[in-house]
Amino acid sequence: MSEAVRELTFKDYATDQEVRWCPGCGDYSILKAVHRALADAKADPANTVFVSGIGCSSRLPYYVETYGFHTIHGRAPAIATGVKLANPALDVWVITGDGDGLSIGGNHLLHALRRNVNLNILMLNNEIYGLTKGQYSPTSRIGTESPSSPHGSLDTPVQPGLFAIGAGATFIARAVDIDQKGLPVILNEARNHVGAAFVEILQNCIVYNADVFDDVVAKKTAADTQIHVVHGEPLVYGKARDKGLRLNPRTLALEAVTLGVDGVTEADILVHDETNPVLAQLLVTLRAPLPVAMGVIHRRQAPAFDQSFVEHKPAVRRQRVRQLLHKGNILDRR
Amino acid sequence: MSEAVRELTFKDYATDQEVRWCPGCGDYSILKAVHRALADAKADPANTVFVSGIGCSSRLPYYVETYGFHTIHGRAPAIATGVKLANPALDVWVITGDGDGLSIGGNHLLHALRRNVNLNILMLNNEIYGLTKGQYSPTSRIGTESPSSPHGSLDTPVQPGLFAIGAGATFIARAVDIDQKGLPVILNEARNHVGAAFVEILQNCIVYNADVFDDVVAKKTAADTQIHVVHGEPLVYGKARDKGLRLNPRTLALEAVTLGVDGVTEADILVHDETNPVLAQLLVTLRAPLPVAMGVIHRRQAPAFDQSFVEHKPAVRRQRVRQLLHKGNILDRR
Amino acid sequence: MRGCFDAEAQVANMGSESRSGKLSYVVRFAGDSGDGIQLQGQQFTMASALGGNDLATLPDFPAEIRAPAGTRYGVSAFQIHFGGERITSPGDTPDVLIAFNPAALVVNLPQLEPGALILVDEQAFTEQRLKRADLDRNPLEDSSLATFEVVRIDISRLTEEAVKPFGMGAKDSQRCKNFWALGLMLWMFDQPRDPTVAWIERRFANEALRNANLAALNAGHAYGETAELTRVLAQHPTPAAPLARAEYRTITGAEGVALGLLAAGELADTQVMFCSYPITPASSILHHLADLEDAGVSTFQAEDEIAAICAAIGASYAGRLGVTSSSGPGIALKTEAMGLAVAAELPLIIVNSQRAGPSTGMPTKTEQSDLYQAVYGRNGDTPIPVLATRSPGDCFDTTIEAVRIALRHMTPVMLLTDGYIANASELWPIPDIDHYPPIASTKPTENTEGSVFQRDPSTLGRVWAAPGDRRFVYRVGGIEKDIETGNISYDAANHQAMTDMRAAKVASVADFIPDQVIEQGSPGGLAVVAWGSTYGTLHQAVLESIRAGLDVAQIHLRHLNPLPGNLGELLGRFHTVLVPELNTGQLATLLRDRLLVRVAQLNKVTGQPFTVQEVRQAIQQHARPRLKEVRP
Amino acid sequence: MRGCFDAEAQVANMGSESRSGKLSYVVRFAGDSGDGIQLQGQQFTMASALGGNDLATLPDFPAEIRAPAGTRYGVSAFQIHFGGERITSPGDTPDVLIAFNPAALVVNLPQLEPGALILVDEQAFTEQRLKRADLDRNPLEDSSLATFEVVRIDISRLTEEAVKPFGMGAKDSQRCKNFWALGLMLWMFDQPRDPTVAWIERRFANEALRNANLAALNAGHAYGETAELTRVLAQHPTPAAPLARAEYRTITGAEGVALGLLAAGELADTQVMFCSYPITPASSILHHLADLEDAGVSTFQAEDEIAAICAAIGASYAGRLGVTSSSGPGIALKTEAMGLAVAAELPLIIVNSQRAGPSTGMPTKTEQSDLYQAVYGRNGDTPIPVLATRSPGDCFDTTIEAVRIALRHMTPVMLLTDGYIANASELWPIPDIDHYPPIASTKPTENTEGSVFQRDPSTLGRVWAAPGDRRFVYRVGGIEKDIETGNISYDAANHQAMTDMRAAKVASVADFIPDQVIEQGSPGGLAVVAWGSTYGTLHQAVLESIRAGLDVAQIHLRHLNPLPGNLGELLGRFHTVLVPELNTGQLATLLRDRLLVRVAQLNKVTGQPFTVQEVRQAIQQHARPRLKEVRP
Ligand SMILES: Cc1ncc(C[n+]2csc(CCOP(=O)(O)OP(=O)(O)O)c2C)c(N)n1
Ligand SMILES: Cc1ncc(C[n+]2csc(CCOP(=O)(O)OP(=O)(O)O)c2C)c(N)n1
Ligand code: SF4
Ligand code: SF4
Ligand SMILES: [Mg+2]
Ligand SMILES: [Mg+2]
Repeated sequence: MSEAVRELTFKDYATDQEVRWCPGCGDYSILKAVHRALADAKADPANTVFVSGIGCSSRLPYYVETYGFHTIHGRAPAIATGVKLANPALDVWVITGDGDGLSIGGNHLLHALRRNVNLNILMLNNEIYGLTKGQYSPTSRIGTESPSSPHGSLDTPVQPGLFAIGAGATFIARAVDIDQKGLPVILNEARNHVGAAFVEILQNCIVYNADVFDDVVAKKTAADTQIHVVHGEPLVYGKARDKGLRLNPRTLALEAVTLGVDGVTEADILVHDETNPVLAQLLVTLRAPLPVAMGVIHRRQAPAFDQSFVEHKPAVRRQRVRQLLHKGNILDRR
Repeated sequence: MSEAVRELTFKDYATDQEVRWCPGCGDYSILKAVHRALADAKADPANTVFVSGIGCSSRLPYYVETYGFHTIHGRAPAIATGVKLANPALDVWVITGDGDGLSIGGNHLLHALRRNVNLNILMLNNEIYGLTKGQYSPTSRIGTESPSSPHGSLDTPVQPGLFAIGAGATFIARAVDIDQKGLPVILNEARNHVGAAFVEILQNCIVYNADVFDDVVAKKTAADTQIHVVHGEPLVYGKARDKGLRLNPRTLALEAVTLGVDGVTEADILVHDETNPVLAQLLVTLRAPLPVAMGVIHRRQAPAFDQSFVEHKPAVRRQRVRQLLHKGNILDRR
Repeated sequence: MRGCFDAEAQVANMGSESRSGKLSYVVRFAGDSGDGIQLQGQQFTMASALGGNDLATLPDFPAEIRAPAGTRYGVSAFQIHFGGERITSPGDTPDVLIAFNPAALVVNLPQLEPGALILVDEQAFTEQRLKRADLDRNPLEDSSLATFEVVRIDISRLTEEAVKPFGMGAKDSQRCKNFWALGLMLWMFDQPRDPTVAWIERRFANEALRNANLAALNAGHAYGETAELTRVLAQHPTPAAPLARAEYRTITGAEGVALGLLAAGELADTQVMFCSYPITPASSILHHLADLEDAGVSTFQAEDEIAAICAAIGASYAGRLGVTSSSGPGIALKTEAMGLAVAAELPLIIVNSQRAGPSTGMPTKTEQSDLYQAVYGRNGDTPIPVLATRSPGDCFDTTIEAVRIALRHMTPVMLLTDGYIANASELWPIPDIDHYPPIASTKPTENTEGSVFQRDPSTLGRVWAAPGDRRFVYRVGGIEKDIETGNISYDAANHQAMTDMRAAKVASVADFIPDQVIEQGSPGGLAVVAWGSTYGTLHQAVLESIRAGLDVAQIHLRHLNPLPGNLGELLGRFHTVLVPELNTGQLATLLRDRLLVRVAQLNKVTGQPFTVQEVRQAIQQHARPRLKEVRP
Repeated sequence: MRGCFDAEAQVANMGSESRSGKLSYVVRFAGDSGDGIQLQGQQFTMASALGGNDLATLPDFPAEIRAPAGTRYGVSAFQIHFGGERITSPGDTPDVLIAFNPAALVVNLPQLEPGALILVDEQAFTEQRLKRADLDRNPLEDSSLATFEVVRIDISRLTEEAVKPFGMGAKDSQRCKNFWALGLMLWMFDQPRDPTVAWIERRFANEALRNANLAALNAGHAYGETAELTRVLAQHPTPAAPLARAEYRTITGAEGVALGLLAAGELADTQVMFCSYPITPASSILHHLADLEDAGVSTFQAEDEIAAICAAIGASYAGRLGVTSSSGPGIALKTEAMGLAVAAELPLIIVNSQRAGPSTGMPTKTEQSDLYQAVYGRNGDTPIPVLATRSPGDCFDTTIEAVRIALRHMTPVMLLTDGYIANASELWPIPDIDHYPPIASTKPTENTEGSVFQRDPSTLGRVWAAPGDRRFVYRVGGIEKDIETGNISYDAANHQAMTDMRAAKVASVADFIPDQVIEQGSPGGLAVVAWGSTYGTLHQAVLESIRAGLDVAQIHLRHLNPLPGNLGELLGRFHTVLVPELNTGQLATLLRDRLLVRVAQLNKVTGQPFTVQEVRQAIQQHARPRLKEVRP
């Protein structure tokens, strides 16, 4: 195992298959970050499995030189659970989209998260059904115009992070497709987490929902529209890192403050505690005009489901089966 | 409509069908509370529909003298959505269990809640699959011994209230089956809410999970183990109403205090704000040794999904269809 | 396995009928769900088995968990057919009915024939309880039971007296009634009490309870010996059944499937992952397998049926044998995922414990109406092999056979059983697992090289490589794939080739299964062709018809897709084919489709098994008398 | 509706072939997805229609949303068959291929026959783009195109020049190429430019873009007139098709279903609720219906297919007509809920736009492989009526017929269409909705009394009462119910009665549908029996075979369950029955099952429609020459 693996570069994690997303799709950068993360982790391709559902995003496993299973729509968390339970030694990734994971697949995602199955779950959220040509998805904002909602969608969207909190997720992170520096790091944080790790990646579908995240991810303004949270560090942001978030204990809400203004000092700024589920809710629901939270928003230790499975003892197996066949009262007529 | 309806007593809301739950089942008291709530609301049986899935709990519609649809396992929220969209004038109730609503039906519940469909959803939570003879359910505590988990279940349970928060529910309440005074009131609060109202009812399955809620609901200790929350009122509890909940802004957690002890005054006690989603999370996740929250934990106004459907104008319909048939370029060969 | 029946001993027993002139009896216990009827039946079953009888049972319980006492719909019943000859059906008409209350009596009355013995708990026929059973009058007091032998015993009071010494009040004592009646029945048929004594001692930790139940059992037994009603309440010992030399146990169908999976996993040297979501009547298989990791089977209770099959598919992808189990409505939910397993060419066992449909239907009642679904019920051209079990014990072998096919051909396999088989028990010669050939799979060996999509030409099974193996790192999915590389392919010719390959794969199963045999009878006249749990009843009906001189034979199918290769030719040798089924004619469709054969149908969709009588009548209608063969 | 074809005019046109001696042509546009090929095809379709031609189209696009430019798998194509005679199939072999790049050329070459005209964009045959298409050599420069007429035009440059005046750079100008080529084709077949001009003017708000596209269109047209290549690039005007007097429009299958639902809702005076979850190729029906509440149809995009059918069932329970729509894998997910609709006796329309399976299969490719699923694919004995559409225009009438059945019998109805029909267009005589009889339902009238479970004896449809109506407050569910009261019932005889009732209900549909007719030909020899989208191709193949003197007839089924009552008798009048299907033989199964008839099969599972040639060959194999009838 060891040698061959250690020498792999991030290009070795790409398959020989031609990548078939639309030119300019955010999925390309995410794929690159995945390759990078695997290389950084010196991941063993033979012990790594990518499981996905259906959608543009779910094509990703075809492009990663590890074991891969492109399954059916919405069911990747369930199939991945089976893979992981069958062989807990594997490093199992789930690739899903906002439609795949939160529309048809919402229930399996819920249960993978609440059971805390040791999976790395990446949700590529472009707030649209890409593969089926652009209908609004469960994360589409109200008023999204699409072929199935020509005058704007009416449904209140799901918030993936809040959903994960509701599911009792033990790891919740958020990242941006084009963040080639930060994304691989977050992917490896997810990989290292023991239990279900949920990563929402804001992904740009340039064909059907182009630039829908621009207000958050546009490079020019990113320093003010995003806050990168780090455990144990104060929640500051802004180009000059002079802004911060403070808890208003009366409204139980976070508010933006500027260091030095109105007597605000660093001591007023909340320090990120990734283990606190209430802070997680506050951070995960942050929206403009407040900055949107990126990074590891929540992480806490809890027993992972797959660890609890008893190991099989092969030596005694036939004897045990024989014993079970003879369970109960026996009429011996030999 | 009016007269006949006004004269109905709660007994008129019972059907002629023999109720077939196990003697002593908590579902009986819930059924009674439903009858009571309908009578209190002077509900019109003809405009009321109860939709349920499958489970002991889901048999309830057969025993309510209104329209009723006992459907298939887990799908009641979806079917009820169809009923409500088809006729927004109806008062539509969903009856589900912890298995029906959070196991197989988790996805539909999620989407009914996030869309904010104007339904009254009652989840009869007995932390077990009753009808299929007692397997552990998604709300069963870790270690629950059951036919499918003879040495105790391993899965971390879903918390129904927290799940509802994750789904963005606009109304979340909790109640106890035997609370014949409080339960009908809460049911009518749910009924009056415009949008999806989610009510978790702790229900005793005396056959397969007897008294699992005893630590919370036992009459003797209830005053100390439950806190009945009321919007705008301080969060106090205890037989002497001398205990209360205070927010620790450092840990972002609620802590129990006693009035008069350590200088605690009523001003220290948090006042319940049912519109605050963060407080909702704090309250809904309260567990022993803290009291468990009962009552309307969260309620906020938001547009309900079903209101947004356009009304049909019958007079112009044939003309409109004819017009649509002629859409596009016409080759006139008449 | 029932072939283990010892033919010589069978002959030896002929003519050695018990004193009453019968080799076997049918007894039916009936009462409230709360009366412990099923337990009583199981104990009697165990005793008959250990007493050396062959047997078949029919538990029949209400849909409600604990239906209100005394109602008709709340009646729980347990029927057992046992005795000193080969027993294949639970019997049409009870010789003895034990009725614990008026509802239990009226509900079961239509099944009885004149002369049957009825034992009632006299005290239960109060006005209130008659009303509970929707009765205006007391049937014990009018002429409605005139054609039967009715024995009124005050079981309640007698039990009360028996258990009083142990501090039981009147109410608690009611819970021992079942053991009192069991004691009486054991006396009546001269069956051993020891197994029940042992069971009670194991079961009740509480000393008072234990002693009370033992006392009730013994009191019932003693009552038989001392009662003055001996004219009607006589002892009817049955001879030991002519069993082949073996160890025997009782087995239910659910146990049979569970044990079959345990054994198959072991024979295939493969870990089994059983993924399921509870549903009646399939859940008991899950219950039997829970916590048997040390025997190579782990269980996963999924959030729904779709997750269950998907987890099983994931397990199969990861190199364990995935198994999923449900009933009709749950199987319906699994159909999309079955297509994935077909497309990905993965082994998978799907067990369907059929129940009465459509929709929720009657979950506790049996039916054979999911055959269409099994054979035809998927989108696309998506064939999978389908097998059906015929009896509780047969579940064991058919399950092993299903696993053998799944691993040989790398395909999902549907295994059909039903609510009747799942709950019924029979006496089962415990097989020696060492006598079973190992189950081969396409797992790569040290020498396997090349692509995972190489297929064995005779089975079309591809290489079952799993993550962890450095040599086969590969990707697969539900989109059509290139027949050689496994990469996504939209090529027209490739799709045709893949479709043909999938069809040929399932067809190739027929090359590995034995020719269809005739169970009994010989060609020429009427063939009774069926599948599944009707086996036992049909066996008896055909046997009786043959004895009555009719030209009829029995053919019972285990393999439904593909059908055995010789079946068409075999049926061609009969004048008429009669297909009895507990559905509207699903095997009939299959036979017409695959063999273009004209069939007569006998269909029953009541949630109840056939009776021997019903089948005999149909045979009568279609069969001719057998002609003595004249040889030149 | 295609019966509207005017037979007299048809005859009149005979012999009036265009100058080149042909009444109709097949043109295929092919290029990158980004080249606007589908738009170009649609515009040409519109022009031909308004030019008075009959037509049939075959769009053929890649699975990828925007496949990388220049690759073989990224080729998007649009084929149209149009002209002055009745057109039923999109044509086997293009007379003209317009290829925008090397990949588009090589991928489509196998379809061409010697003599075909190939137009290529010369500039696209660069080394780099040849490599993109996996070509070592430039086919324009070797002998591989020797048997064709090849016209090399520098479309890219010519377009660039045409649009330069409007400030378009070289790159932007590429996006106008499709209009340039369209202009040339319109000139070539003498089709009107006005509809496209109007479309461009409506579509492009940006003036520069609008003018550029118009300029490109006109330049292409002018090129035809002035080009010096007239030997090969001649004008081939087609005569107007001999159409009956009517207003015509083009219609796709998806539009046909959508319009059919709108009309059916109106005819039934019932609100329609269309509940769906997107899936290829079914989504376009949802798109067409979105925001048509004012025409009586509201849409609900559900969270998955199960929620979609469940919401539709909820709507039907509440008194609207619930409709749900999906493709194979999604339909699989709906099967459990279909059982509920059967059990609850509610009307429901389930539309299946079939695609190539199994599993995800090839979503953009067509197939007819969900017939098993439609007819047999449910747990329990759960029959539902099944209908299939045969062409885009036929979708309208078949949808109305499906609604008629659902409301008459209170039953879910499965309507089968497929990816080919969904996307293909044809010329369609717009029906006058006033000529359609209203659709009756069992909605209670003011005088209706009694239970909702009263059933019309001839249809077995129960009363369709809905919440809001004080007289019928009732409860229903998926558990077996008493045949009269609707209360839960586990009674044996009742379950039999209900099962029989459900079977009889679906069987009774046959009493209301017309006898099966012979499309063309007469009994005696070979019957070509089929269903669904193969209609057009089969029509042409049979027509040509009849003209070639073969004794063959065409029978095309709309009703698949139940089959028309006279079908068995009708098929009995033929010597041989040939069943061509785009699956492995699913209708063949149905005919054997229901009619016990021996059939020959012609099966193709490539994701592509039949060609006329393929069918003609099979007919040749099975048909005898027609004998002149000798009358005494
Ligand atoms: C059972 C089933 N239902 C529907 C579909 C069609 N479908 C494929 S992908 C998709 C949505 C994908 O959305 P998302 O997960 O957001 O992926 P994206 O393409 O946006 O990356 C749908 C509805 C399907 N393939 N299978
Ligand atoms: C599709 C399907 N799967 C499984 C079942 C079996 N089933 C019926 S009820 C039930 C669980 C019910 O649990 P819950 O909702 O908690 O109801 P309870 O009986 O506890 O009130 C299950 C698994 C079913 N009827 N249908
Ligand atoms: S449709 Fe959108 S998400 Fe899909 S490949 Fe294209 S750009 Fe990416
Ligand atoms: S099993 Fe439990 S939940 Fe069901 S009826 Fe009995 S007591 Fe109630
Ligand atoms: Mg998406
Ligand atoms: Mg429950």
